[in-house]
Amino acid sequence: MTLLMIHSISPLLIVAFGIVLSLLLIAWRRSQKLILAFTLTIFVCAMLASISLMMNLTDAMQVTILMKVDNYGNFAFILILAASLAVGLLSTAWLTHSVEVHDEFFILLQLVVLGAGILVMSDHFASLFLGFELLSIALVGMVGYSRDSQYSVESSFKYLILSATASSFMLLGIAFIYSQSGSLSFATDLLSSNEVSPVISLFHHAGVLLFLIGVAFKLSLAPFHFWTPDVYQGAPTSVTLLLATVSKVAMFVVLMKFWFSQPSLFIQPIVSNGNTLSTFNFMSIFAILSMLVGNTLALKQQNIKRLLAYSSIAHMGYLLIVLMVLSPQSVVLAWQSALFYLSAYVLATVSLFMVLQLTQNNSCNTELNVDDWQGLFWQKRSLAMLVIVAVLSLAGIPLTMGFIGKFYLLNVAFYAQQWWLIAALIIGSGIALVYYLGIIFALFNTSSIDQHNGNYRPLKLKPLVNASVVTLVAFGVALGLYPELLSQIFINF
Amino acid sequence: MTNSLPETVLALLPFYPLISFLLLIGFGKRLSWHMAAILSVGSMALSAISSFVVINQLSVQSPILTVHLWNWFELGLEGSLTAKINISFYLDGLSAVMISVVSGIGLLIHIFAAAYMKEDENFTRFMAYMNLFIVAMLILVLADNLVLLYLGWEGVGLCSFLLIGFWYQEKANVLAARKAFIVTRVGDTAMAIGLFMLFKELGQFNINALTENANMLWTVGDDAPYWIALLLLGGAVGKSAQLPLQTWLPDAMAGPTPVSALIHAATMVTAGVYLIARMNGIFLLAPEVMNYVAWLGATTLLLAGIAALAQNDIKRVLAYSTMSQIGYMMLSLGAGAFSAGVFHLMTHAFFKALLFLTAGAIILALHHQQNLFKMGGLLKRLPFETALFAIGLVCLMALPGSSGFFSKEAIIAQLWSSNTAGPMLWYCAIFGALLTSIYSCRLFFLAFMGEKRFDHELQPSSSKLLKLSLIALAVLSLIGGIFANTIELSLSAVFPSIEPLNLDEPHWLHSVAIAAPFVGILFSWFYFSNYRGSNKENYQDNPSALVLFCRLGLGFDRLYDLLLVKPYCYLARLNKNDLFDQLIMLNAWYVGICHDVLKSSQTGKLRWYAAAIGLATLLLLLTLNIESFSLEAS
Amino acid sequence: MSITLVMSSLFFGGALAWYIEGVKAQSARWIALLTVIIVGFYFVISITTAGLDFSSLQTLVRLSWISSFNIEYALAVDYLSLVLVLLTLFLAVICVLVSWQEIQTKTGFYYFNLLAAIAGIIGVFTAVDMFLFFFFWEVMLLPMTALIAIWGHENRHFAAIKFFIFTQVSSLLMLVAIIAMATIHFQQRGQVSFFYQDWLTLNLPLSTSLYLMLGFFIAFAVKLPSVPVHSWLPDAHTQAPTAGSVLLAGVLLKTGAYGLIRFVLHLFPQASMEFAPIAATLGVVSILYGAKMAFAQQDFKRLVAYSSISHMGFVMLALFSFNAIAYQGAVLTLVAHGLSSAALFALAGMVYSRIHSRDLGHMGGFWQTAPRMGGFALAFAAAAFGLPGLANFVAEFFSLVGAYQRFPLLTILAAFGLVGSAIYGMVLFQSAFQGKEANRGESSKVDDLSKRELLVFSSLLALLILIGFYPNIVLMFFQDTGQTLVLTNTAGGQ
Amino acid sequence: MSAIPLSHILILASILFSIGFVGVISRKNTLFILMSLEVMLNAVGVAFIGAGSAWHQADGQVMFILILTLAAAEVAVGLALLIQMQRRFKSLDIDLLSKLKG
Repeated sequence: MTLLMIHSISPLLIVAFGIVLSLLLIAWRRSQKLILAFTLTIFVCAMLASISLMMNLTDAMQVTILMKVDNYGNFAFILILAASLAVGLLSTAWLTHSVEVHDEFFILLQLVVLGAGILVMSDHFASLFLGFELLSIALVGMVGYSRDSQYSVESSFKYLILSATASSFMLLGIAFIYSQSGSLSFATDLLSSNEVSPVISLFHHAGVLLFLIGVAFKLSLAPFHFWTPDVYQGAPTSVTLLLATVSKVAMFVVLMKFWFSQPSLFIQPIVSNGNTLSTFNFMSIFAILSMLVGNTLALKQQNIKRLLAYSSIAHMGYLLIVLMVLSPQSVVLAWQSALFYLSAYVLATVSLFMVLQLTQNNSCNTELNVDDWQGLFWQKRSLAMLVIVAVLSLAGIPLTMGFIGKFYLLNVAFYAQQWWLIAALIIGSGIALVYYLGIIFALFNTSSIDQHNGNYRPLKLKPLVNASVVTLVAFGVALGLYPELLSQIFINF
Repeated sequence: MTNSLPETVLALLPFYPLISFLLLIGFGKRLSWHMAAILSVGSMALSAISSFVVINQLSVQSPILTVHLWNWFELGLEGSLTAKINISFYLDGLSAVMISVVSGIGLLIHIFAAAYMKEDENFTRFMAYMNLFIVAMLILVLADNLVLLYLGWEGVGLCSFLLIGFWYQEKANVLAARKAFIVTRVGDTAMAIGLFMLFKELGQFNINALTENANMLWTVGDDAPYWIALLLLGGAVGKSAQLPLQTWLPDAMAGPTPVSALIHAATMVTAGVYLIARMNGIFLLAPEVMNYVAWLGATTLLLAGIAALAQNDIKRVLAYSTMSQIGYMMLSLGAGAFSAGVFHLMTHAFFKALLFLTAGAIILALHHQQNLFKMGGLLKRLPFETALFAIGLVCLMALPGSSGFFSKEAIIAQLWSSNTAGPMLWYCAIFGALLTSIYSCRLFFLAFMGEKRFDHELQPSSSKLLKLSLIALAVLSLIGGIFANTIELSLSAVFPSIEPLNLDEPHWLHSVAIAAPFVGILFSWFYFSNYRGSNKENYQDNPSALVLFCRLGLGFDRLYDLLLVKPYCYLARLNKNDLFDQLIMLNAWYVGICHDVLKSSQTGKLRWYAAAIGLATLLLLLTLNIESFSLEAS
Repeated sequence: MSITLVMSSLFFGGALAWYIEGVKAQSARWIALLTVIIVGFYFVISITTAGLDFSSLQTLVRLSWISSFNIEYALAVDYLSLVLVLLTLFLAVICVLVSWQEIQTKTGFYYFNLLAAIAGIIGVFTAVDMFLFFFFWEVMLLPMTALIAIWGHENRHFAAIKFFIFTQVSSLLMLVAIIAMATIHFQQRGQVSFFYQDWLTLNLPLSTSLYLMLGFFIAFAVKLPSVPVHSWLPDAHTQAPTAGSVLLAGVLLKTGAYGLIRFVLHLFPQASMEFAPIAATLGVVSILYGAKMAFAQQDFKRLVAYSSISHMGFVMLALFSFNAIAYQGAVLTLVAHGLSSAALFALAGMVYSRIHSRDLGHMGGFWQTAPRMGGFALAFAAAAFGLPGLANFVAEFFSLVGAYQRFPLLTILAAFGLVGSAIYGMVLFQSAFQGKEANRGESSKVDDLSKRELLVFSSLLALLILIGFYPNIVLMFFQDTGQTLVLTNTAGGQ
Repeated sequence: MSAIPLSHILILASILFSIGFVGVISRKNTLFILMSLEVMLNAVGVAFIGAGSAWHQADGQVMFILILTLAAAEVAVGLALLIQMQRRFKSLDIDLLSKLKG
């Protein structure tokens, strides 16, 4: 363990120490403001550390066999931290509603971030497992955090049991892989020189498959998506945001790391090699199913959280396209695409949940439907603009980041000649427009403003909130118009 | 531009009515009757005077006068010269005849119309349309290329549409106007296709150049001229209300009577005749088509004559008679007797305009009663009109001495030994003449003889203008024959002379031809004797099925309705919601169904979710097995 | 000259209108009108003084935009784009004028959307970087959709979504084709490029180029629109506010034709040659089917919408006939149809503002009280069915004469569209303006045109007649382009 | 002592795992579901230890210890939720938790 290594995992260490310090802080003084400020400080510090690391790091850095720090992971961690900052900020608004002091919430938040951080840095099944479980179990706590809510038990139970099932699938897969390869590192493969019996190689394949199923569950890829809407809906809004962003980003990045470190990926072209062929095929199936099923399910959905849950299924399906690379040269493009798309996705999701949280506070209604946003454009323009930019970004319409993200994805798909995926992407986008435009049209709908006026308190935003809304809009549009701001960063990785 | 005086006159000739049209439309009802009448009639008079001036400039030495106004557009294909389509006027013997008819008769009818329509609240609009019609018609006959001709062609169609539907509040008029426009449009489309074909073959639209090129490139009986001539014939048939596109003309009588006189008797309907005469160079290269023209003309003249026998509306009798007379012209063209056809066109314009206008005067006096069975006894009550109408009918029947006699005899005389006609058609023509005199007599007896059968008091118009124009037309109809030589002379430069076949013409040909109308008169004198009597019982209009069939245009309307209109409407109604749209929306529906199905899979039951995960895993493992084992096997 | 300035001033003019409305009500429309007029004048003056030869593409600006993909901000114009931009700006004025009284709610935001859509359309006509082109292609949709969805009629959301999905799905295909082209450029030249003129020099194998051409073709065919992907148009037109319909019919459809000319024909000459019979058949089917469907409609705007489909069929047929005459005909059709359909939709809007119905069954006998309107309606209906003397005739004539050189049989079929157009033109005109005055209850009297409406109509009609009798004012720009197009194609075909 | 073939251990683990999984989807009582989860996790443990011993590595056992920790943590959270559930629904029937759907 050299100093350099310690430097390179400093962001993780900062968060980890932050957790310990927070515990001490709680022991010292229970104050929500304090713990919030502390948590945010930790995140900002970790972020700064990551940024400085990103600027100094020129090449991937192996930290023990467990972790491999590279700039892709770093960037993903920055994304995670940014999303977590948003979660922290949003949750205060919600937590202040109750009398209790909710220090634990922030500890759990930090734990989630730590788990996510370990995931994005991991290069080994053990670290993956650790990060995964840290993330999951902390999240279970957060999903069920608001005990008074009618759905808390249900959604957290669903999340707990299904997630545990999925992780045992994954673990079994890891065990199978390990049994055949003798190593828990991502980069090891079946010893291709040895003669392998069919049964043995079958275990290896099954292992990979089971592992992928575990990941697919977390990414809520179809057909493992069932939990998503229920948990999204039942969880507190800020936790849903966490589920939608942090856990997705972390899992996806680790999936990419695993995927691209598979030596067999490029050894032989996709023809004839059983392993590559089938995993490729499985991933394509997951991707196509997710795009179609996610978008179809979202079609007539009225509950905004459920709608976003379904749409996130589709988005993860789109993202899977980046895994379909045929040559090592395209891996760079794949990483860039994935990170750009994830950034766009995180930005849009954060924006939407922010508006969701703000309007929720306003209408004292935790079950927001699309209709509840009717006429928002004429009431609170900045919020509505934020929704519009975010939704357009999700829909992949130019002027927004989402379009550039989709452009990246199509590029990758074209290089990989994945026509079926392209077709599914186009069809999925077409279906998605129905509900995305439905949201936007609702914002402009004037017909029911008068009826709703009774329920709505006039929206008054604090200047700070207003400023952040405007900043988010500006970010979304600026990065959509001039993606170089972001993509230039990737170039140097 | 350094145009000589006649050229300038020619260039301006069609535009006086245009100016009048613009002023009338622009000021609308703010113009008094006097102003409007002076404007429209005055502009017509200017055109008419200009026509006579320029026609007088034509001589044997310079039989052609052209004036180039501006370049309309150019059609350029690579590898060949660009064809310039100009707005240019071309005056030769044929167009001279036509402009004199159009502007001369047009002037008289305008005068009549100014008096006739005086009481109408939309008088200015009416006169404006009439003026616009004259503009389009003059452009049609003066055009030096087929595209400009087509402009006039469509223009007159539009004006005809507007004027038929002038009293637009009546549903029937509106429908008649629509029918007229659409039916002629079918012909126009054929003509347009003919134009495309012409251009592809010859790269030209200029009429003279076309004729020249055609004679250079093709020989008689080639395919190209056959198709082109056939398609042009389609246009002519539509405009001139010949079979099979004749159905619109009787309905077009819904328009005010001056319109019927001007457009649907004297000028527009003869545009088809003009077109064929104008394109004689092409038609002569396609003798089969000439033959078709002749047969079409013959068939139309017979069928229209038969239909005319059964009508009860005075204007519809005249309409069918017009069809029949144009049939003669077509027959004549088809037989290669171009001059005779054009001459008949002119005389027909005189007497048919006279007939229509007189009928109009009568109808006005009878409070818009057009039913022949509700007339009768007008001989005593309206002697002036009766006399004029009789003059018109005499010409129509082609009794010796009248203008119709000269022109019709000229046609009939050339049929027997024509290349493209023959004795059969001669017999048709003779039988047609017989029919003509029979229905003319029937009309005359019903309207003018016998007892009065109308209720209202007569209200004969006392307008001097009205009478003036009628008398002028009557004089023209009577003495029209004297133009025969002039026209023959001026047209001889336009049409090639065709050597007739050396058939033995029986010596009785001419006498039979002259006798035919008299036979018809005799026959009707006895056959329709009850129409002359005073017994009102005889005038009951209870037609037999056969008569009714004839009255309704020999079933053509019914046939087209059944064959074309109904299926089109049915198809339209059937597919009102757009089949393609429904196919596409089917996808949307399908996605909706998928949504419902998938949504029902989100049961909320945790155990089902877990089972689903297991199920999916199992499936995937199974496929994996199959795949890896099959790989092993291979 | 600066197209960027034109676009940005339109955009900011719109934004100003939006802002101003909050300060002083009813002033937004004046701002919009002034903006459009000033921009129009600026554009005319700057092209006349530019001193460039626009018979070939003149690149006006070329800046690096997204360097990781070598994407540029590149604008270029030639006569084709110039004519279409001029048409757009002219119709922009018309649009503002027809919205004058119609739009009473949220006027500021309305004019913002209107001007933004126009700016986007101008971008489409001038972009030569394909990514930029696609960008504008999509961006113009957003304000257009907003116009339909916010100020449209009863079924506006459905129509707007349908409109958006059709275009979006088809344009994603185009995006794939664009990416493919850029990649091919990378394979052949070692560098990714989205620059149009770079692509012209690529050497594509026929099989590949057929697929790529289809990617572009479908997107443009949807926009044109051509049967069988036309069905967004009737809904969008019917539901859009008047200015929306005017803009849709007047220029938005032209972007499809523009794309066909600039990209499909020029980038894939050989593939287009191969594909020509199918495309021409689609064109003919559109002509006939559109005319037939127009006849079946009871809704004034729907009828006109289907007639647009029919007219755009002529464009398709003409473009894929590959000769100079047909090409000129196609361009002229774009202009002529832009004017005439805009006029008809404006008419529909005026009728709607008087009787609050678009149902032909509720109309009839307007001539009695509104003779001027009737006269103009007749003229525009006549333009729609191609009466000689109006611009559409020359356009159709050129198209058909040209098309006949290559597809005689198809052209003959297409010519029957003339009958079909006469039928629906008559139905449209007669059922609205002739016949008895329909019993419409409280407001049976239809007022004649106001001065503003008169201005709109007379300017449109004057242009139609001018082009009808002197089409050279448009055609003189396209004498050479037509030739070169044909030459490249024959060269490519050999 | 002849070593048990690795594949046998793996098959055993698979069977155990399947039994546990069937327990998860067939039991209505939430407590039993949690216990079935334990069975699944332990099946994985068996597989890891078997594999570790086959490779003569400690990795497998390390993983098993980690899994044990996970199981403990999971059960802790699970039981906490169980108490909540009992308090609110007076029942441990997992099928009661199906308010969120559609």
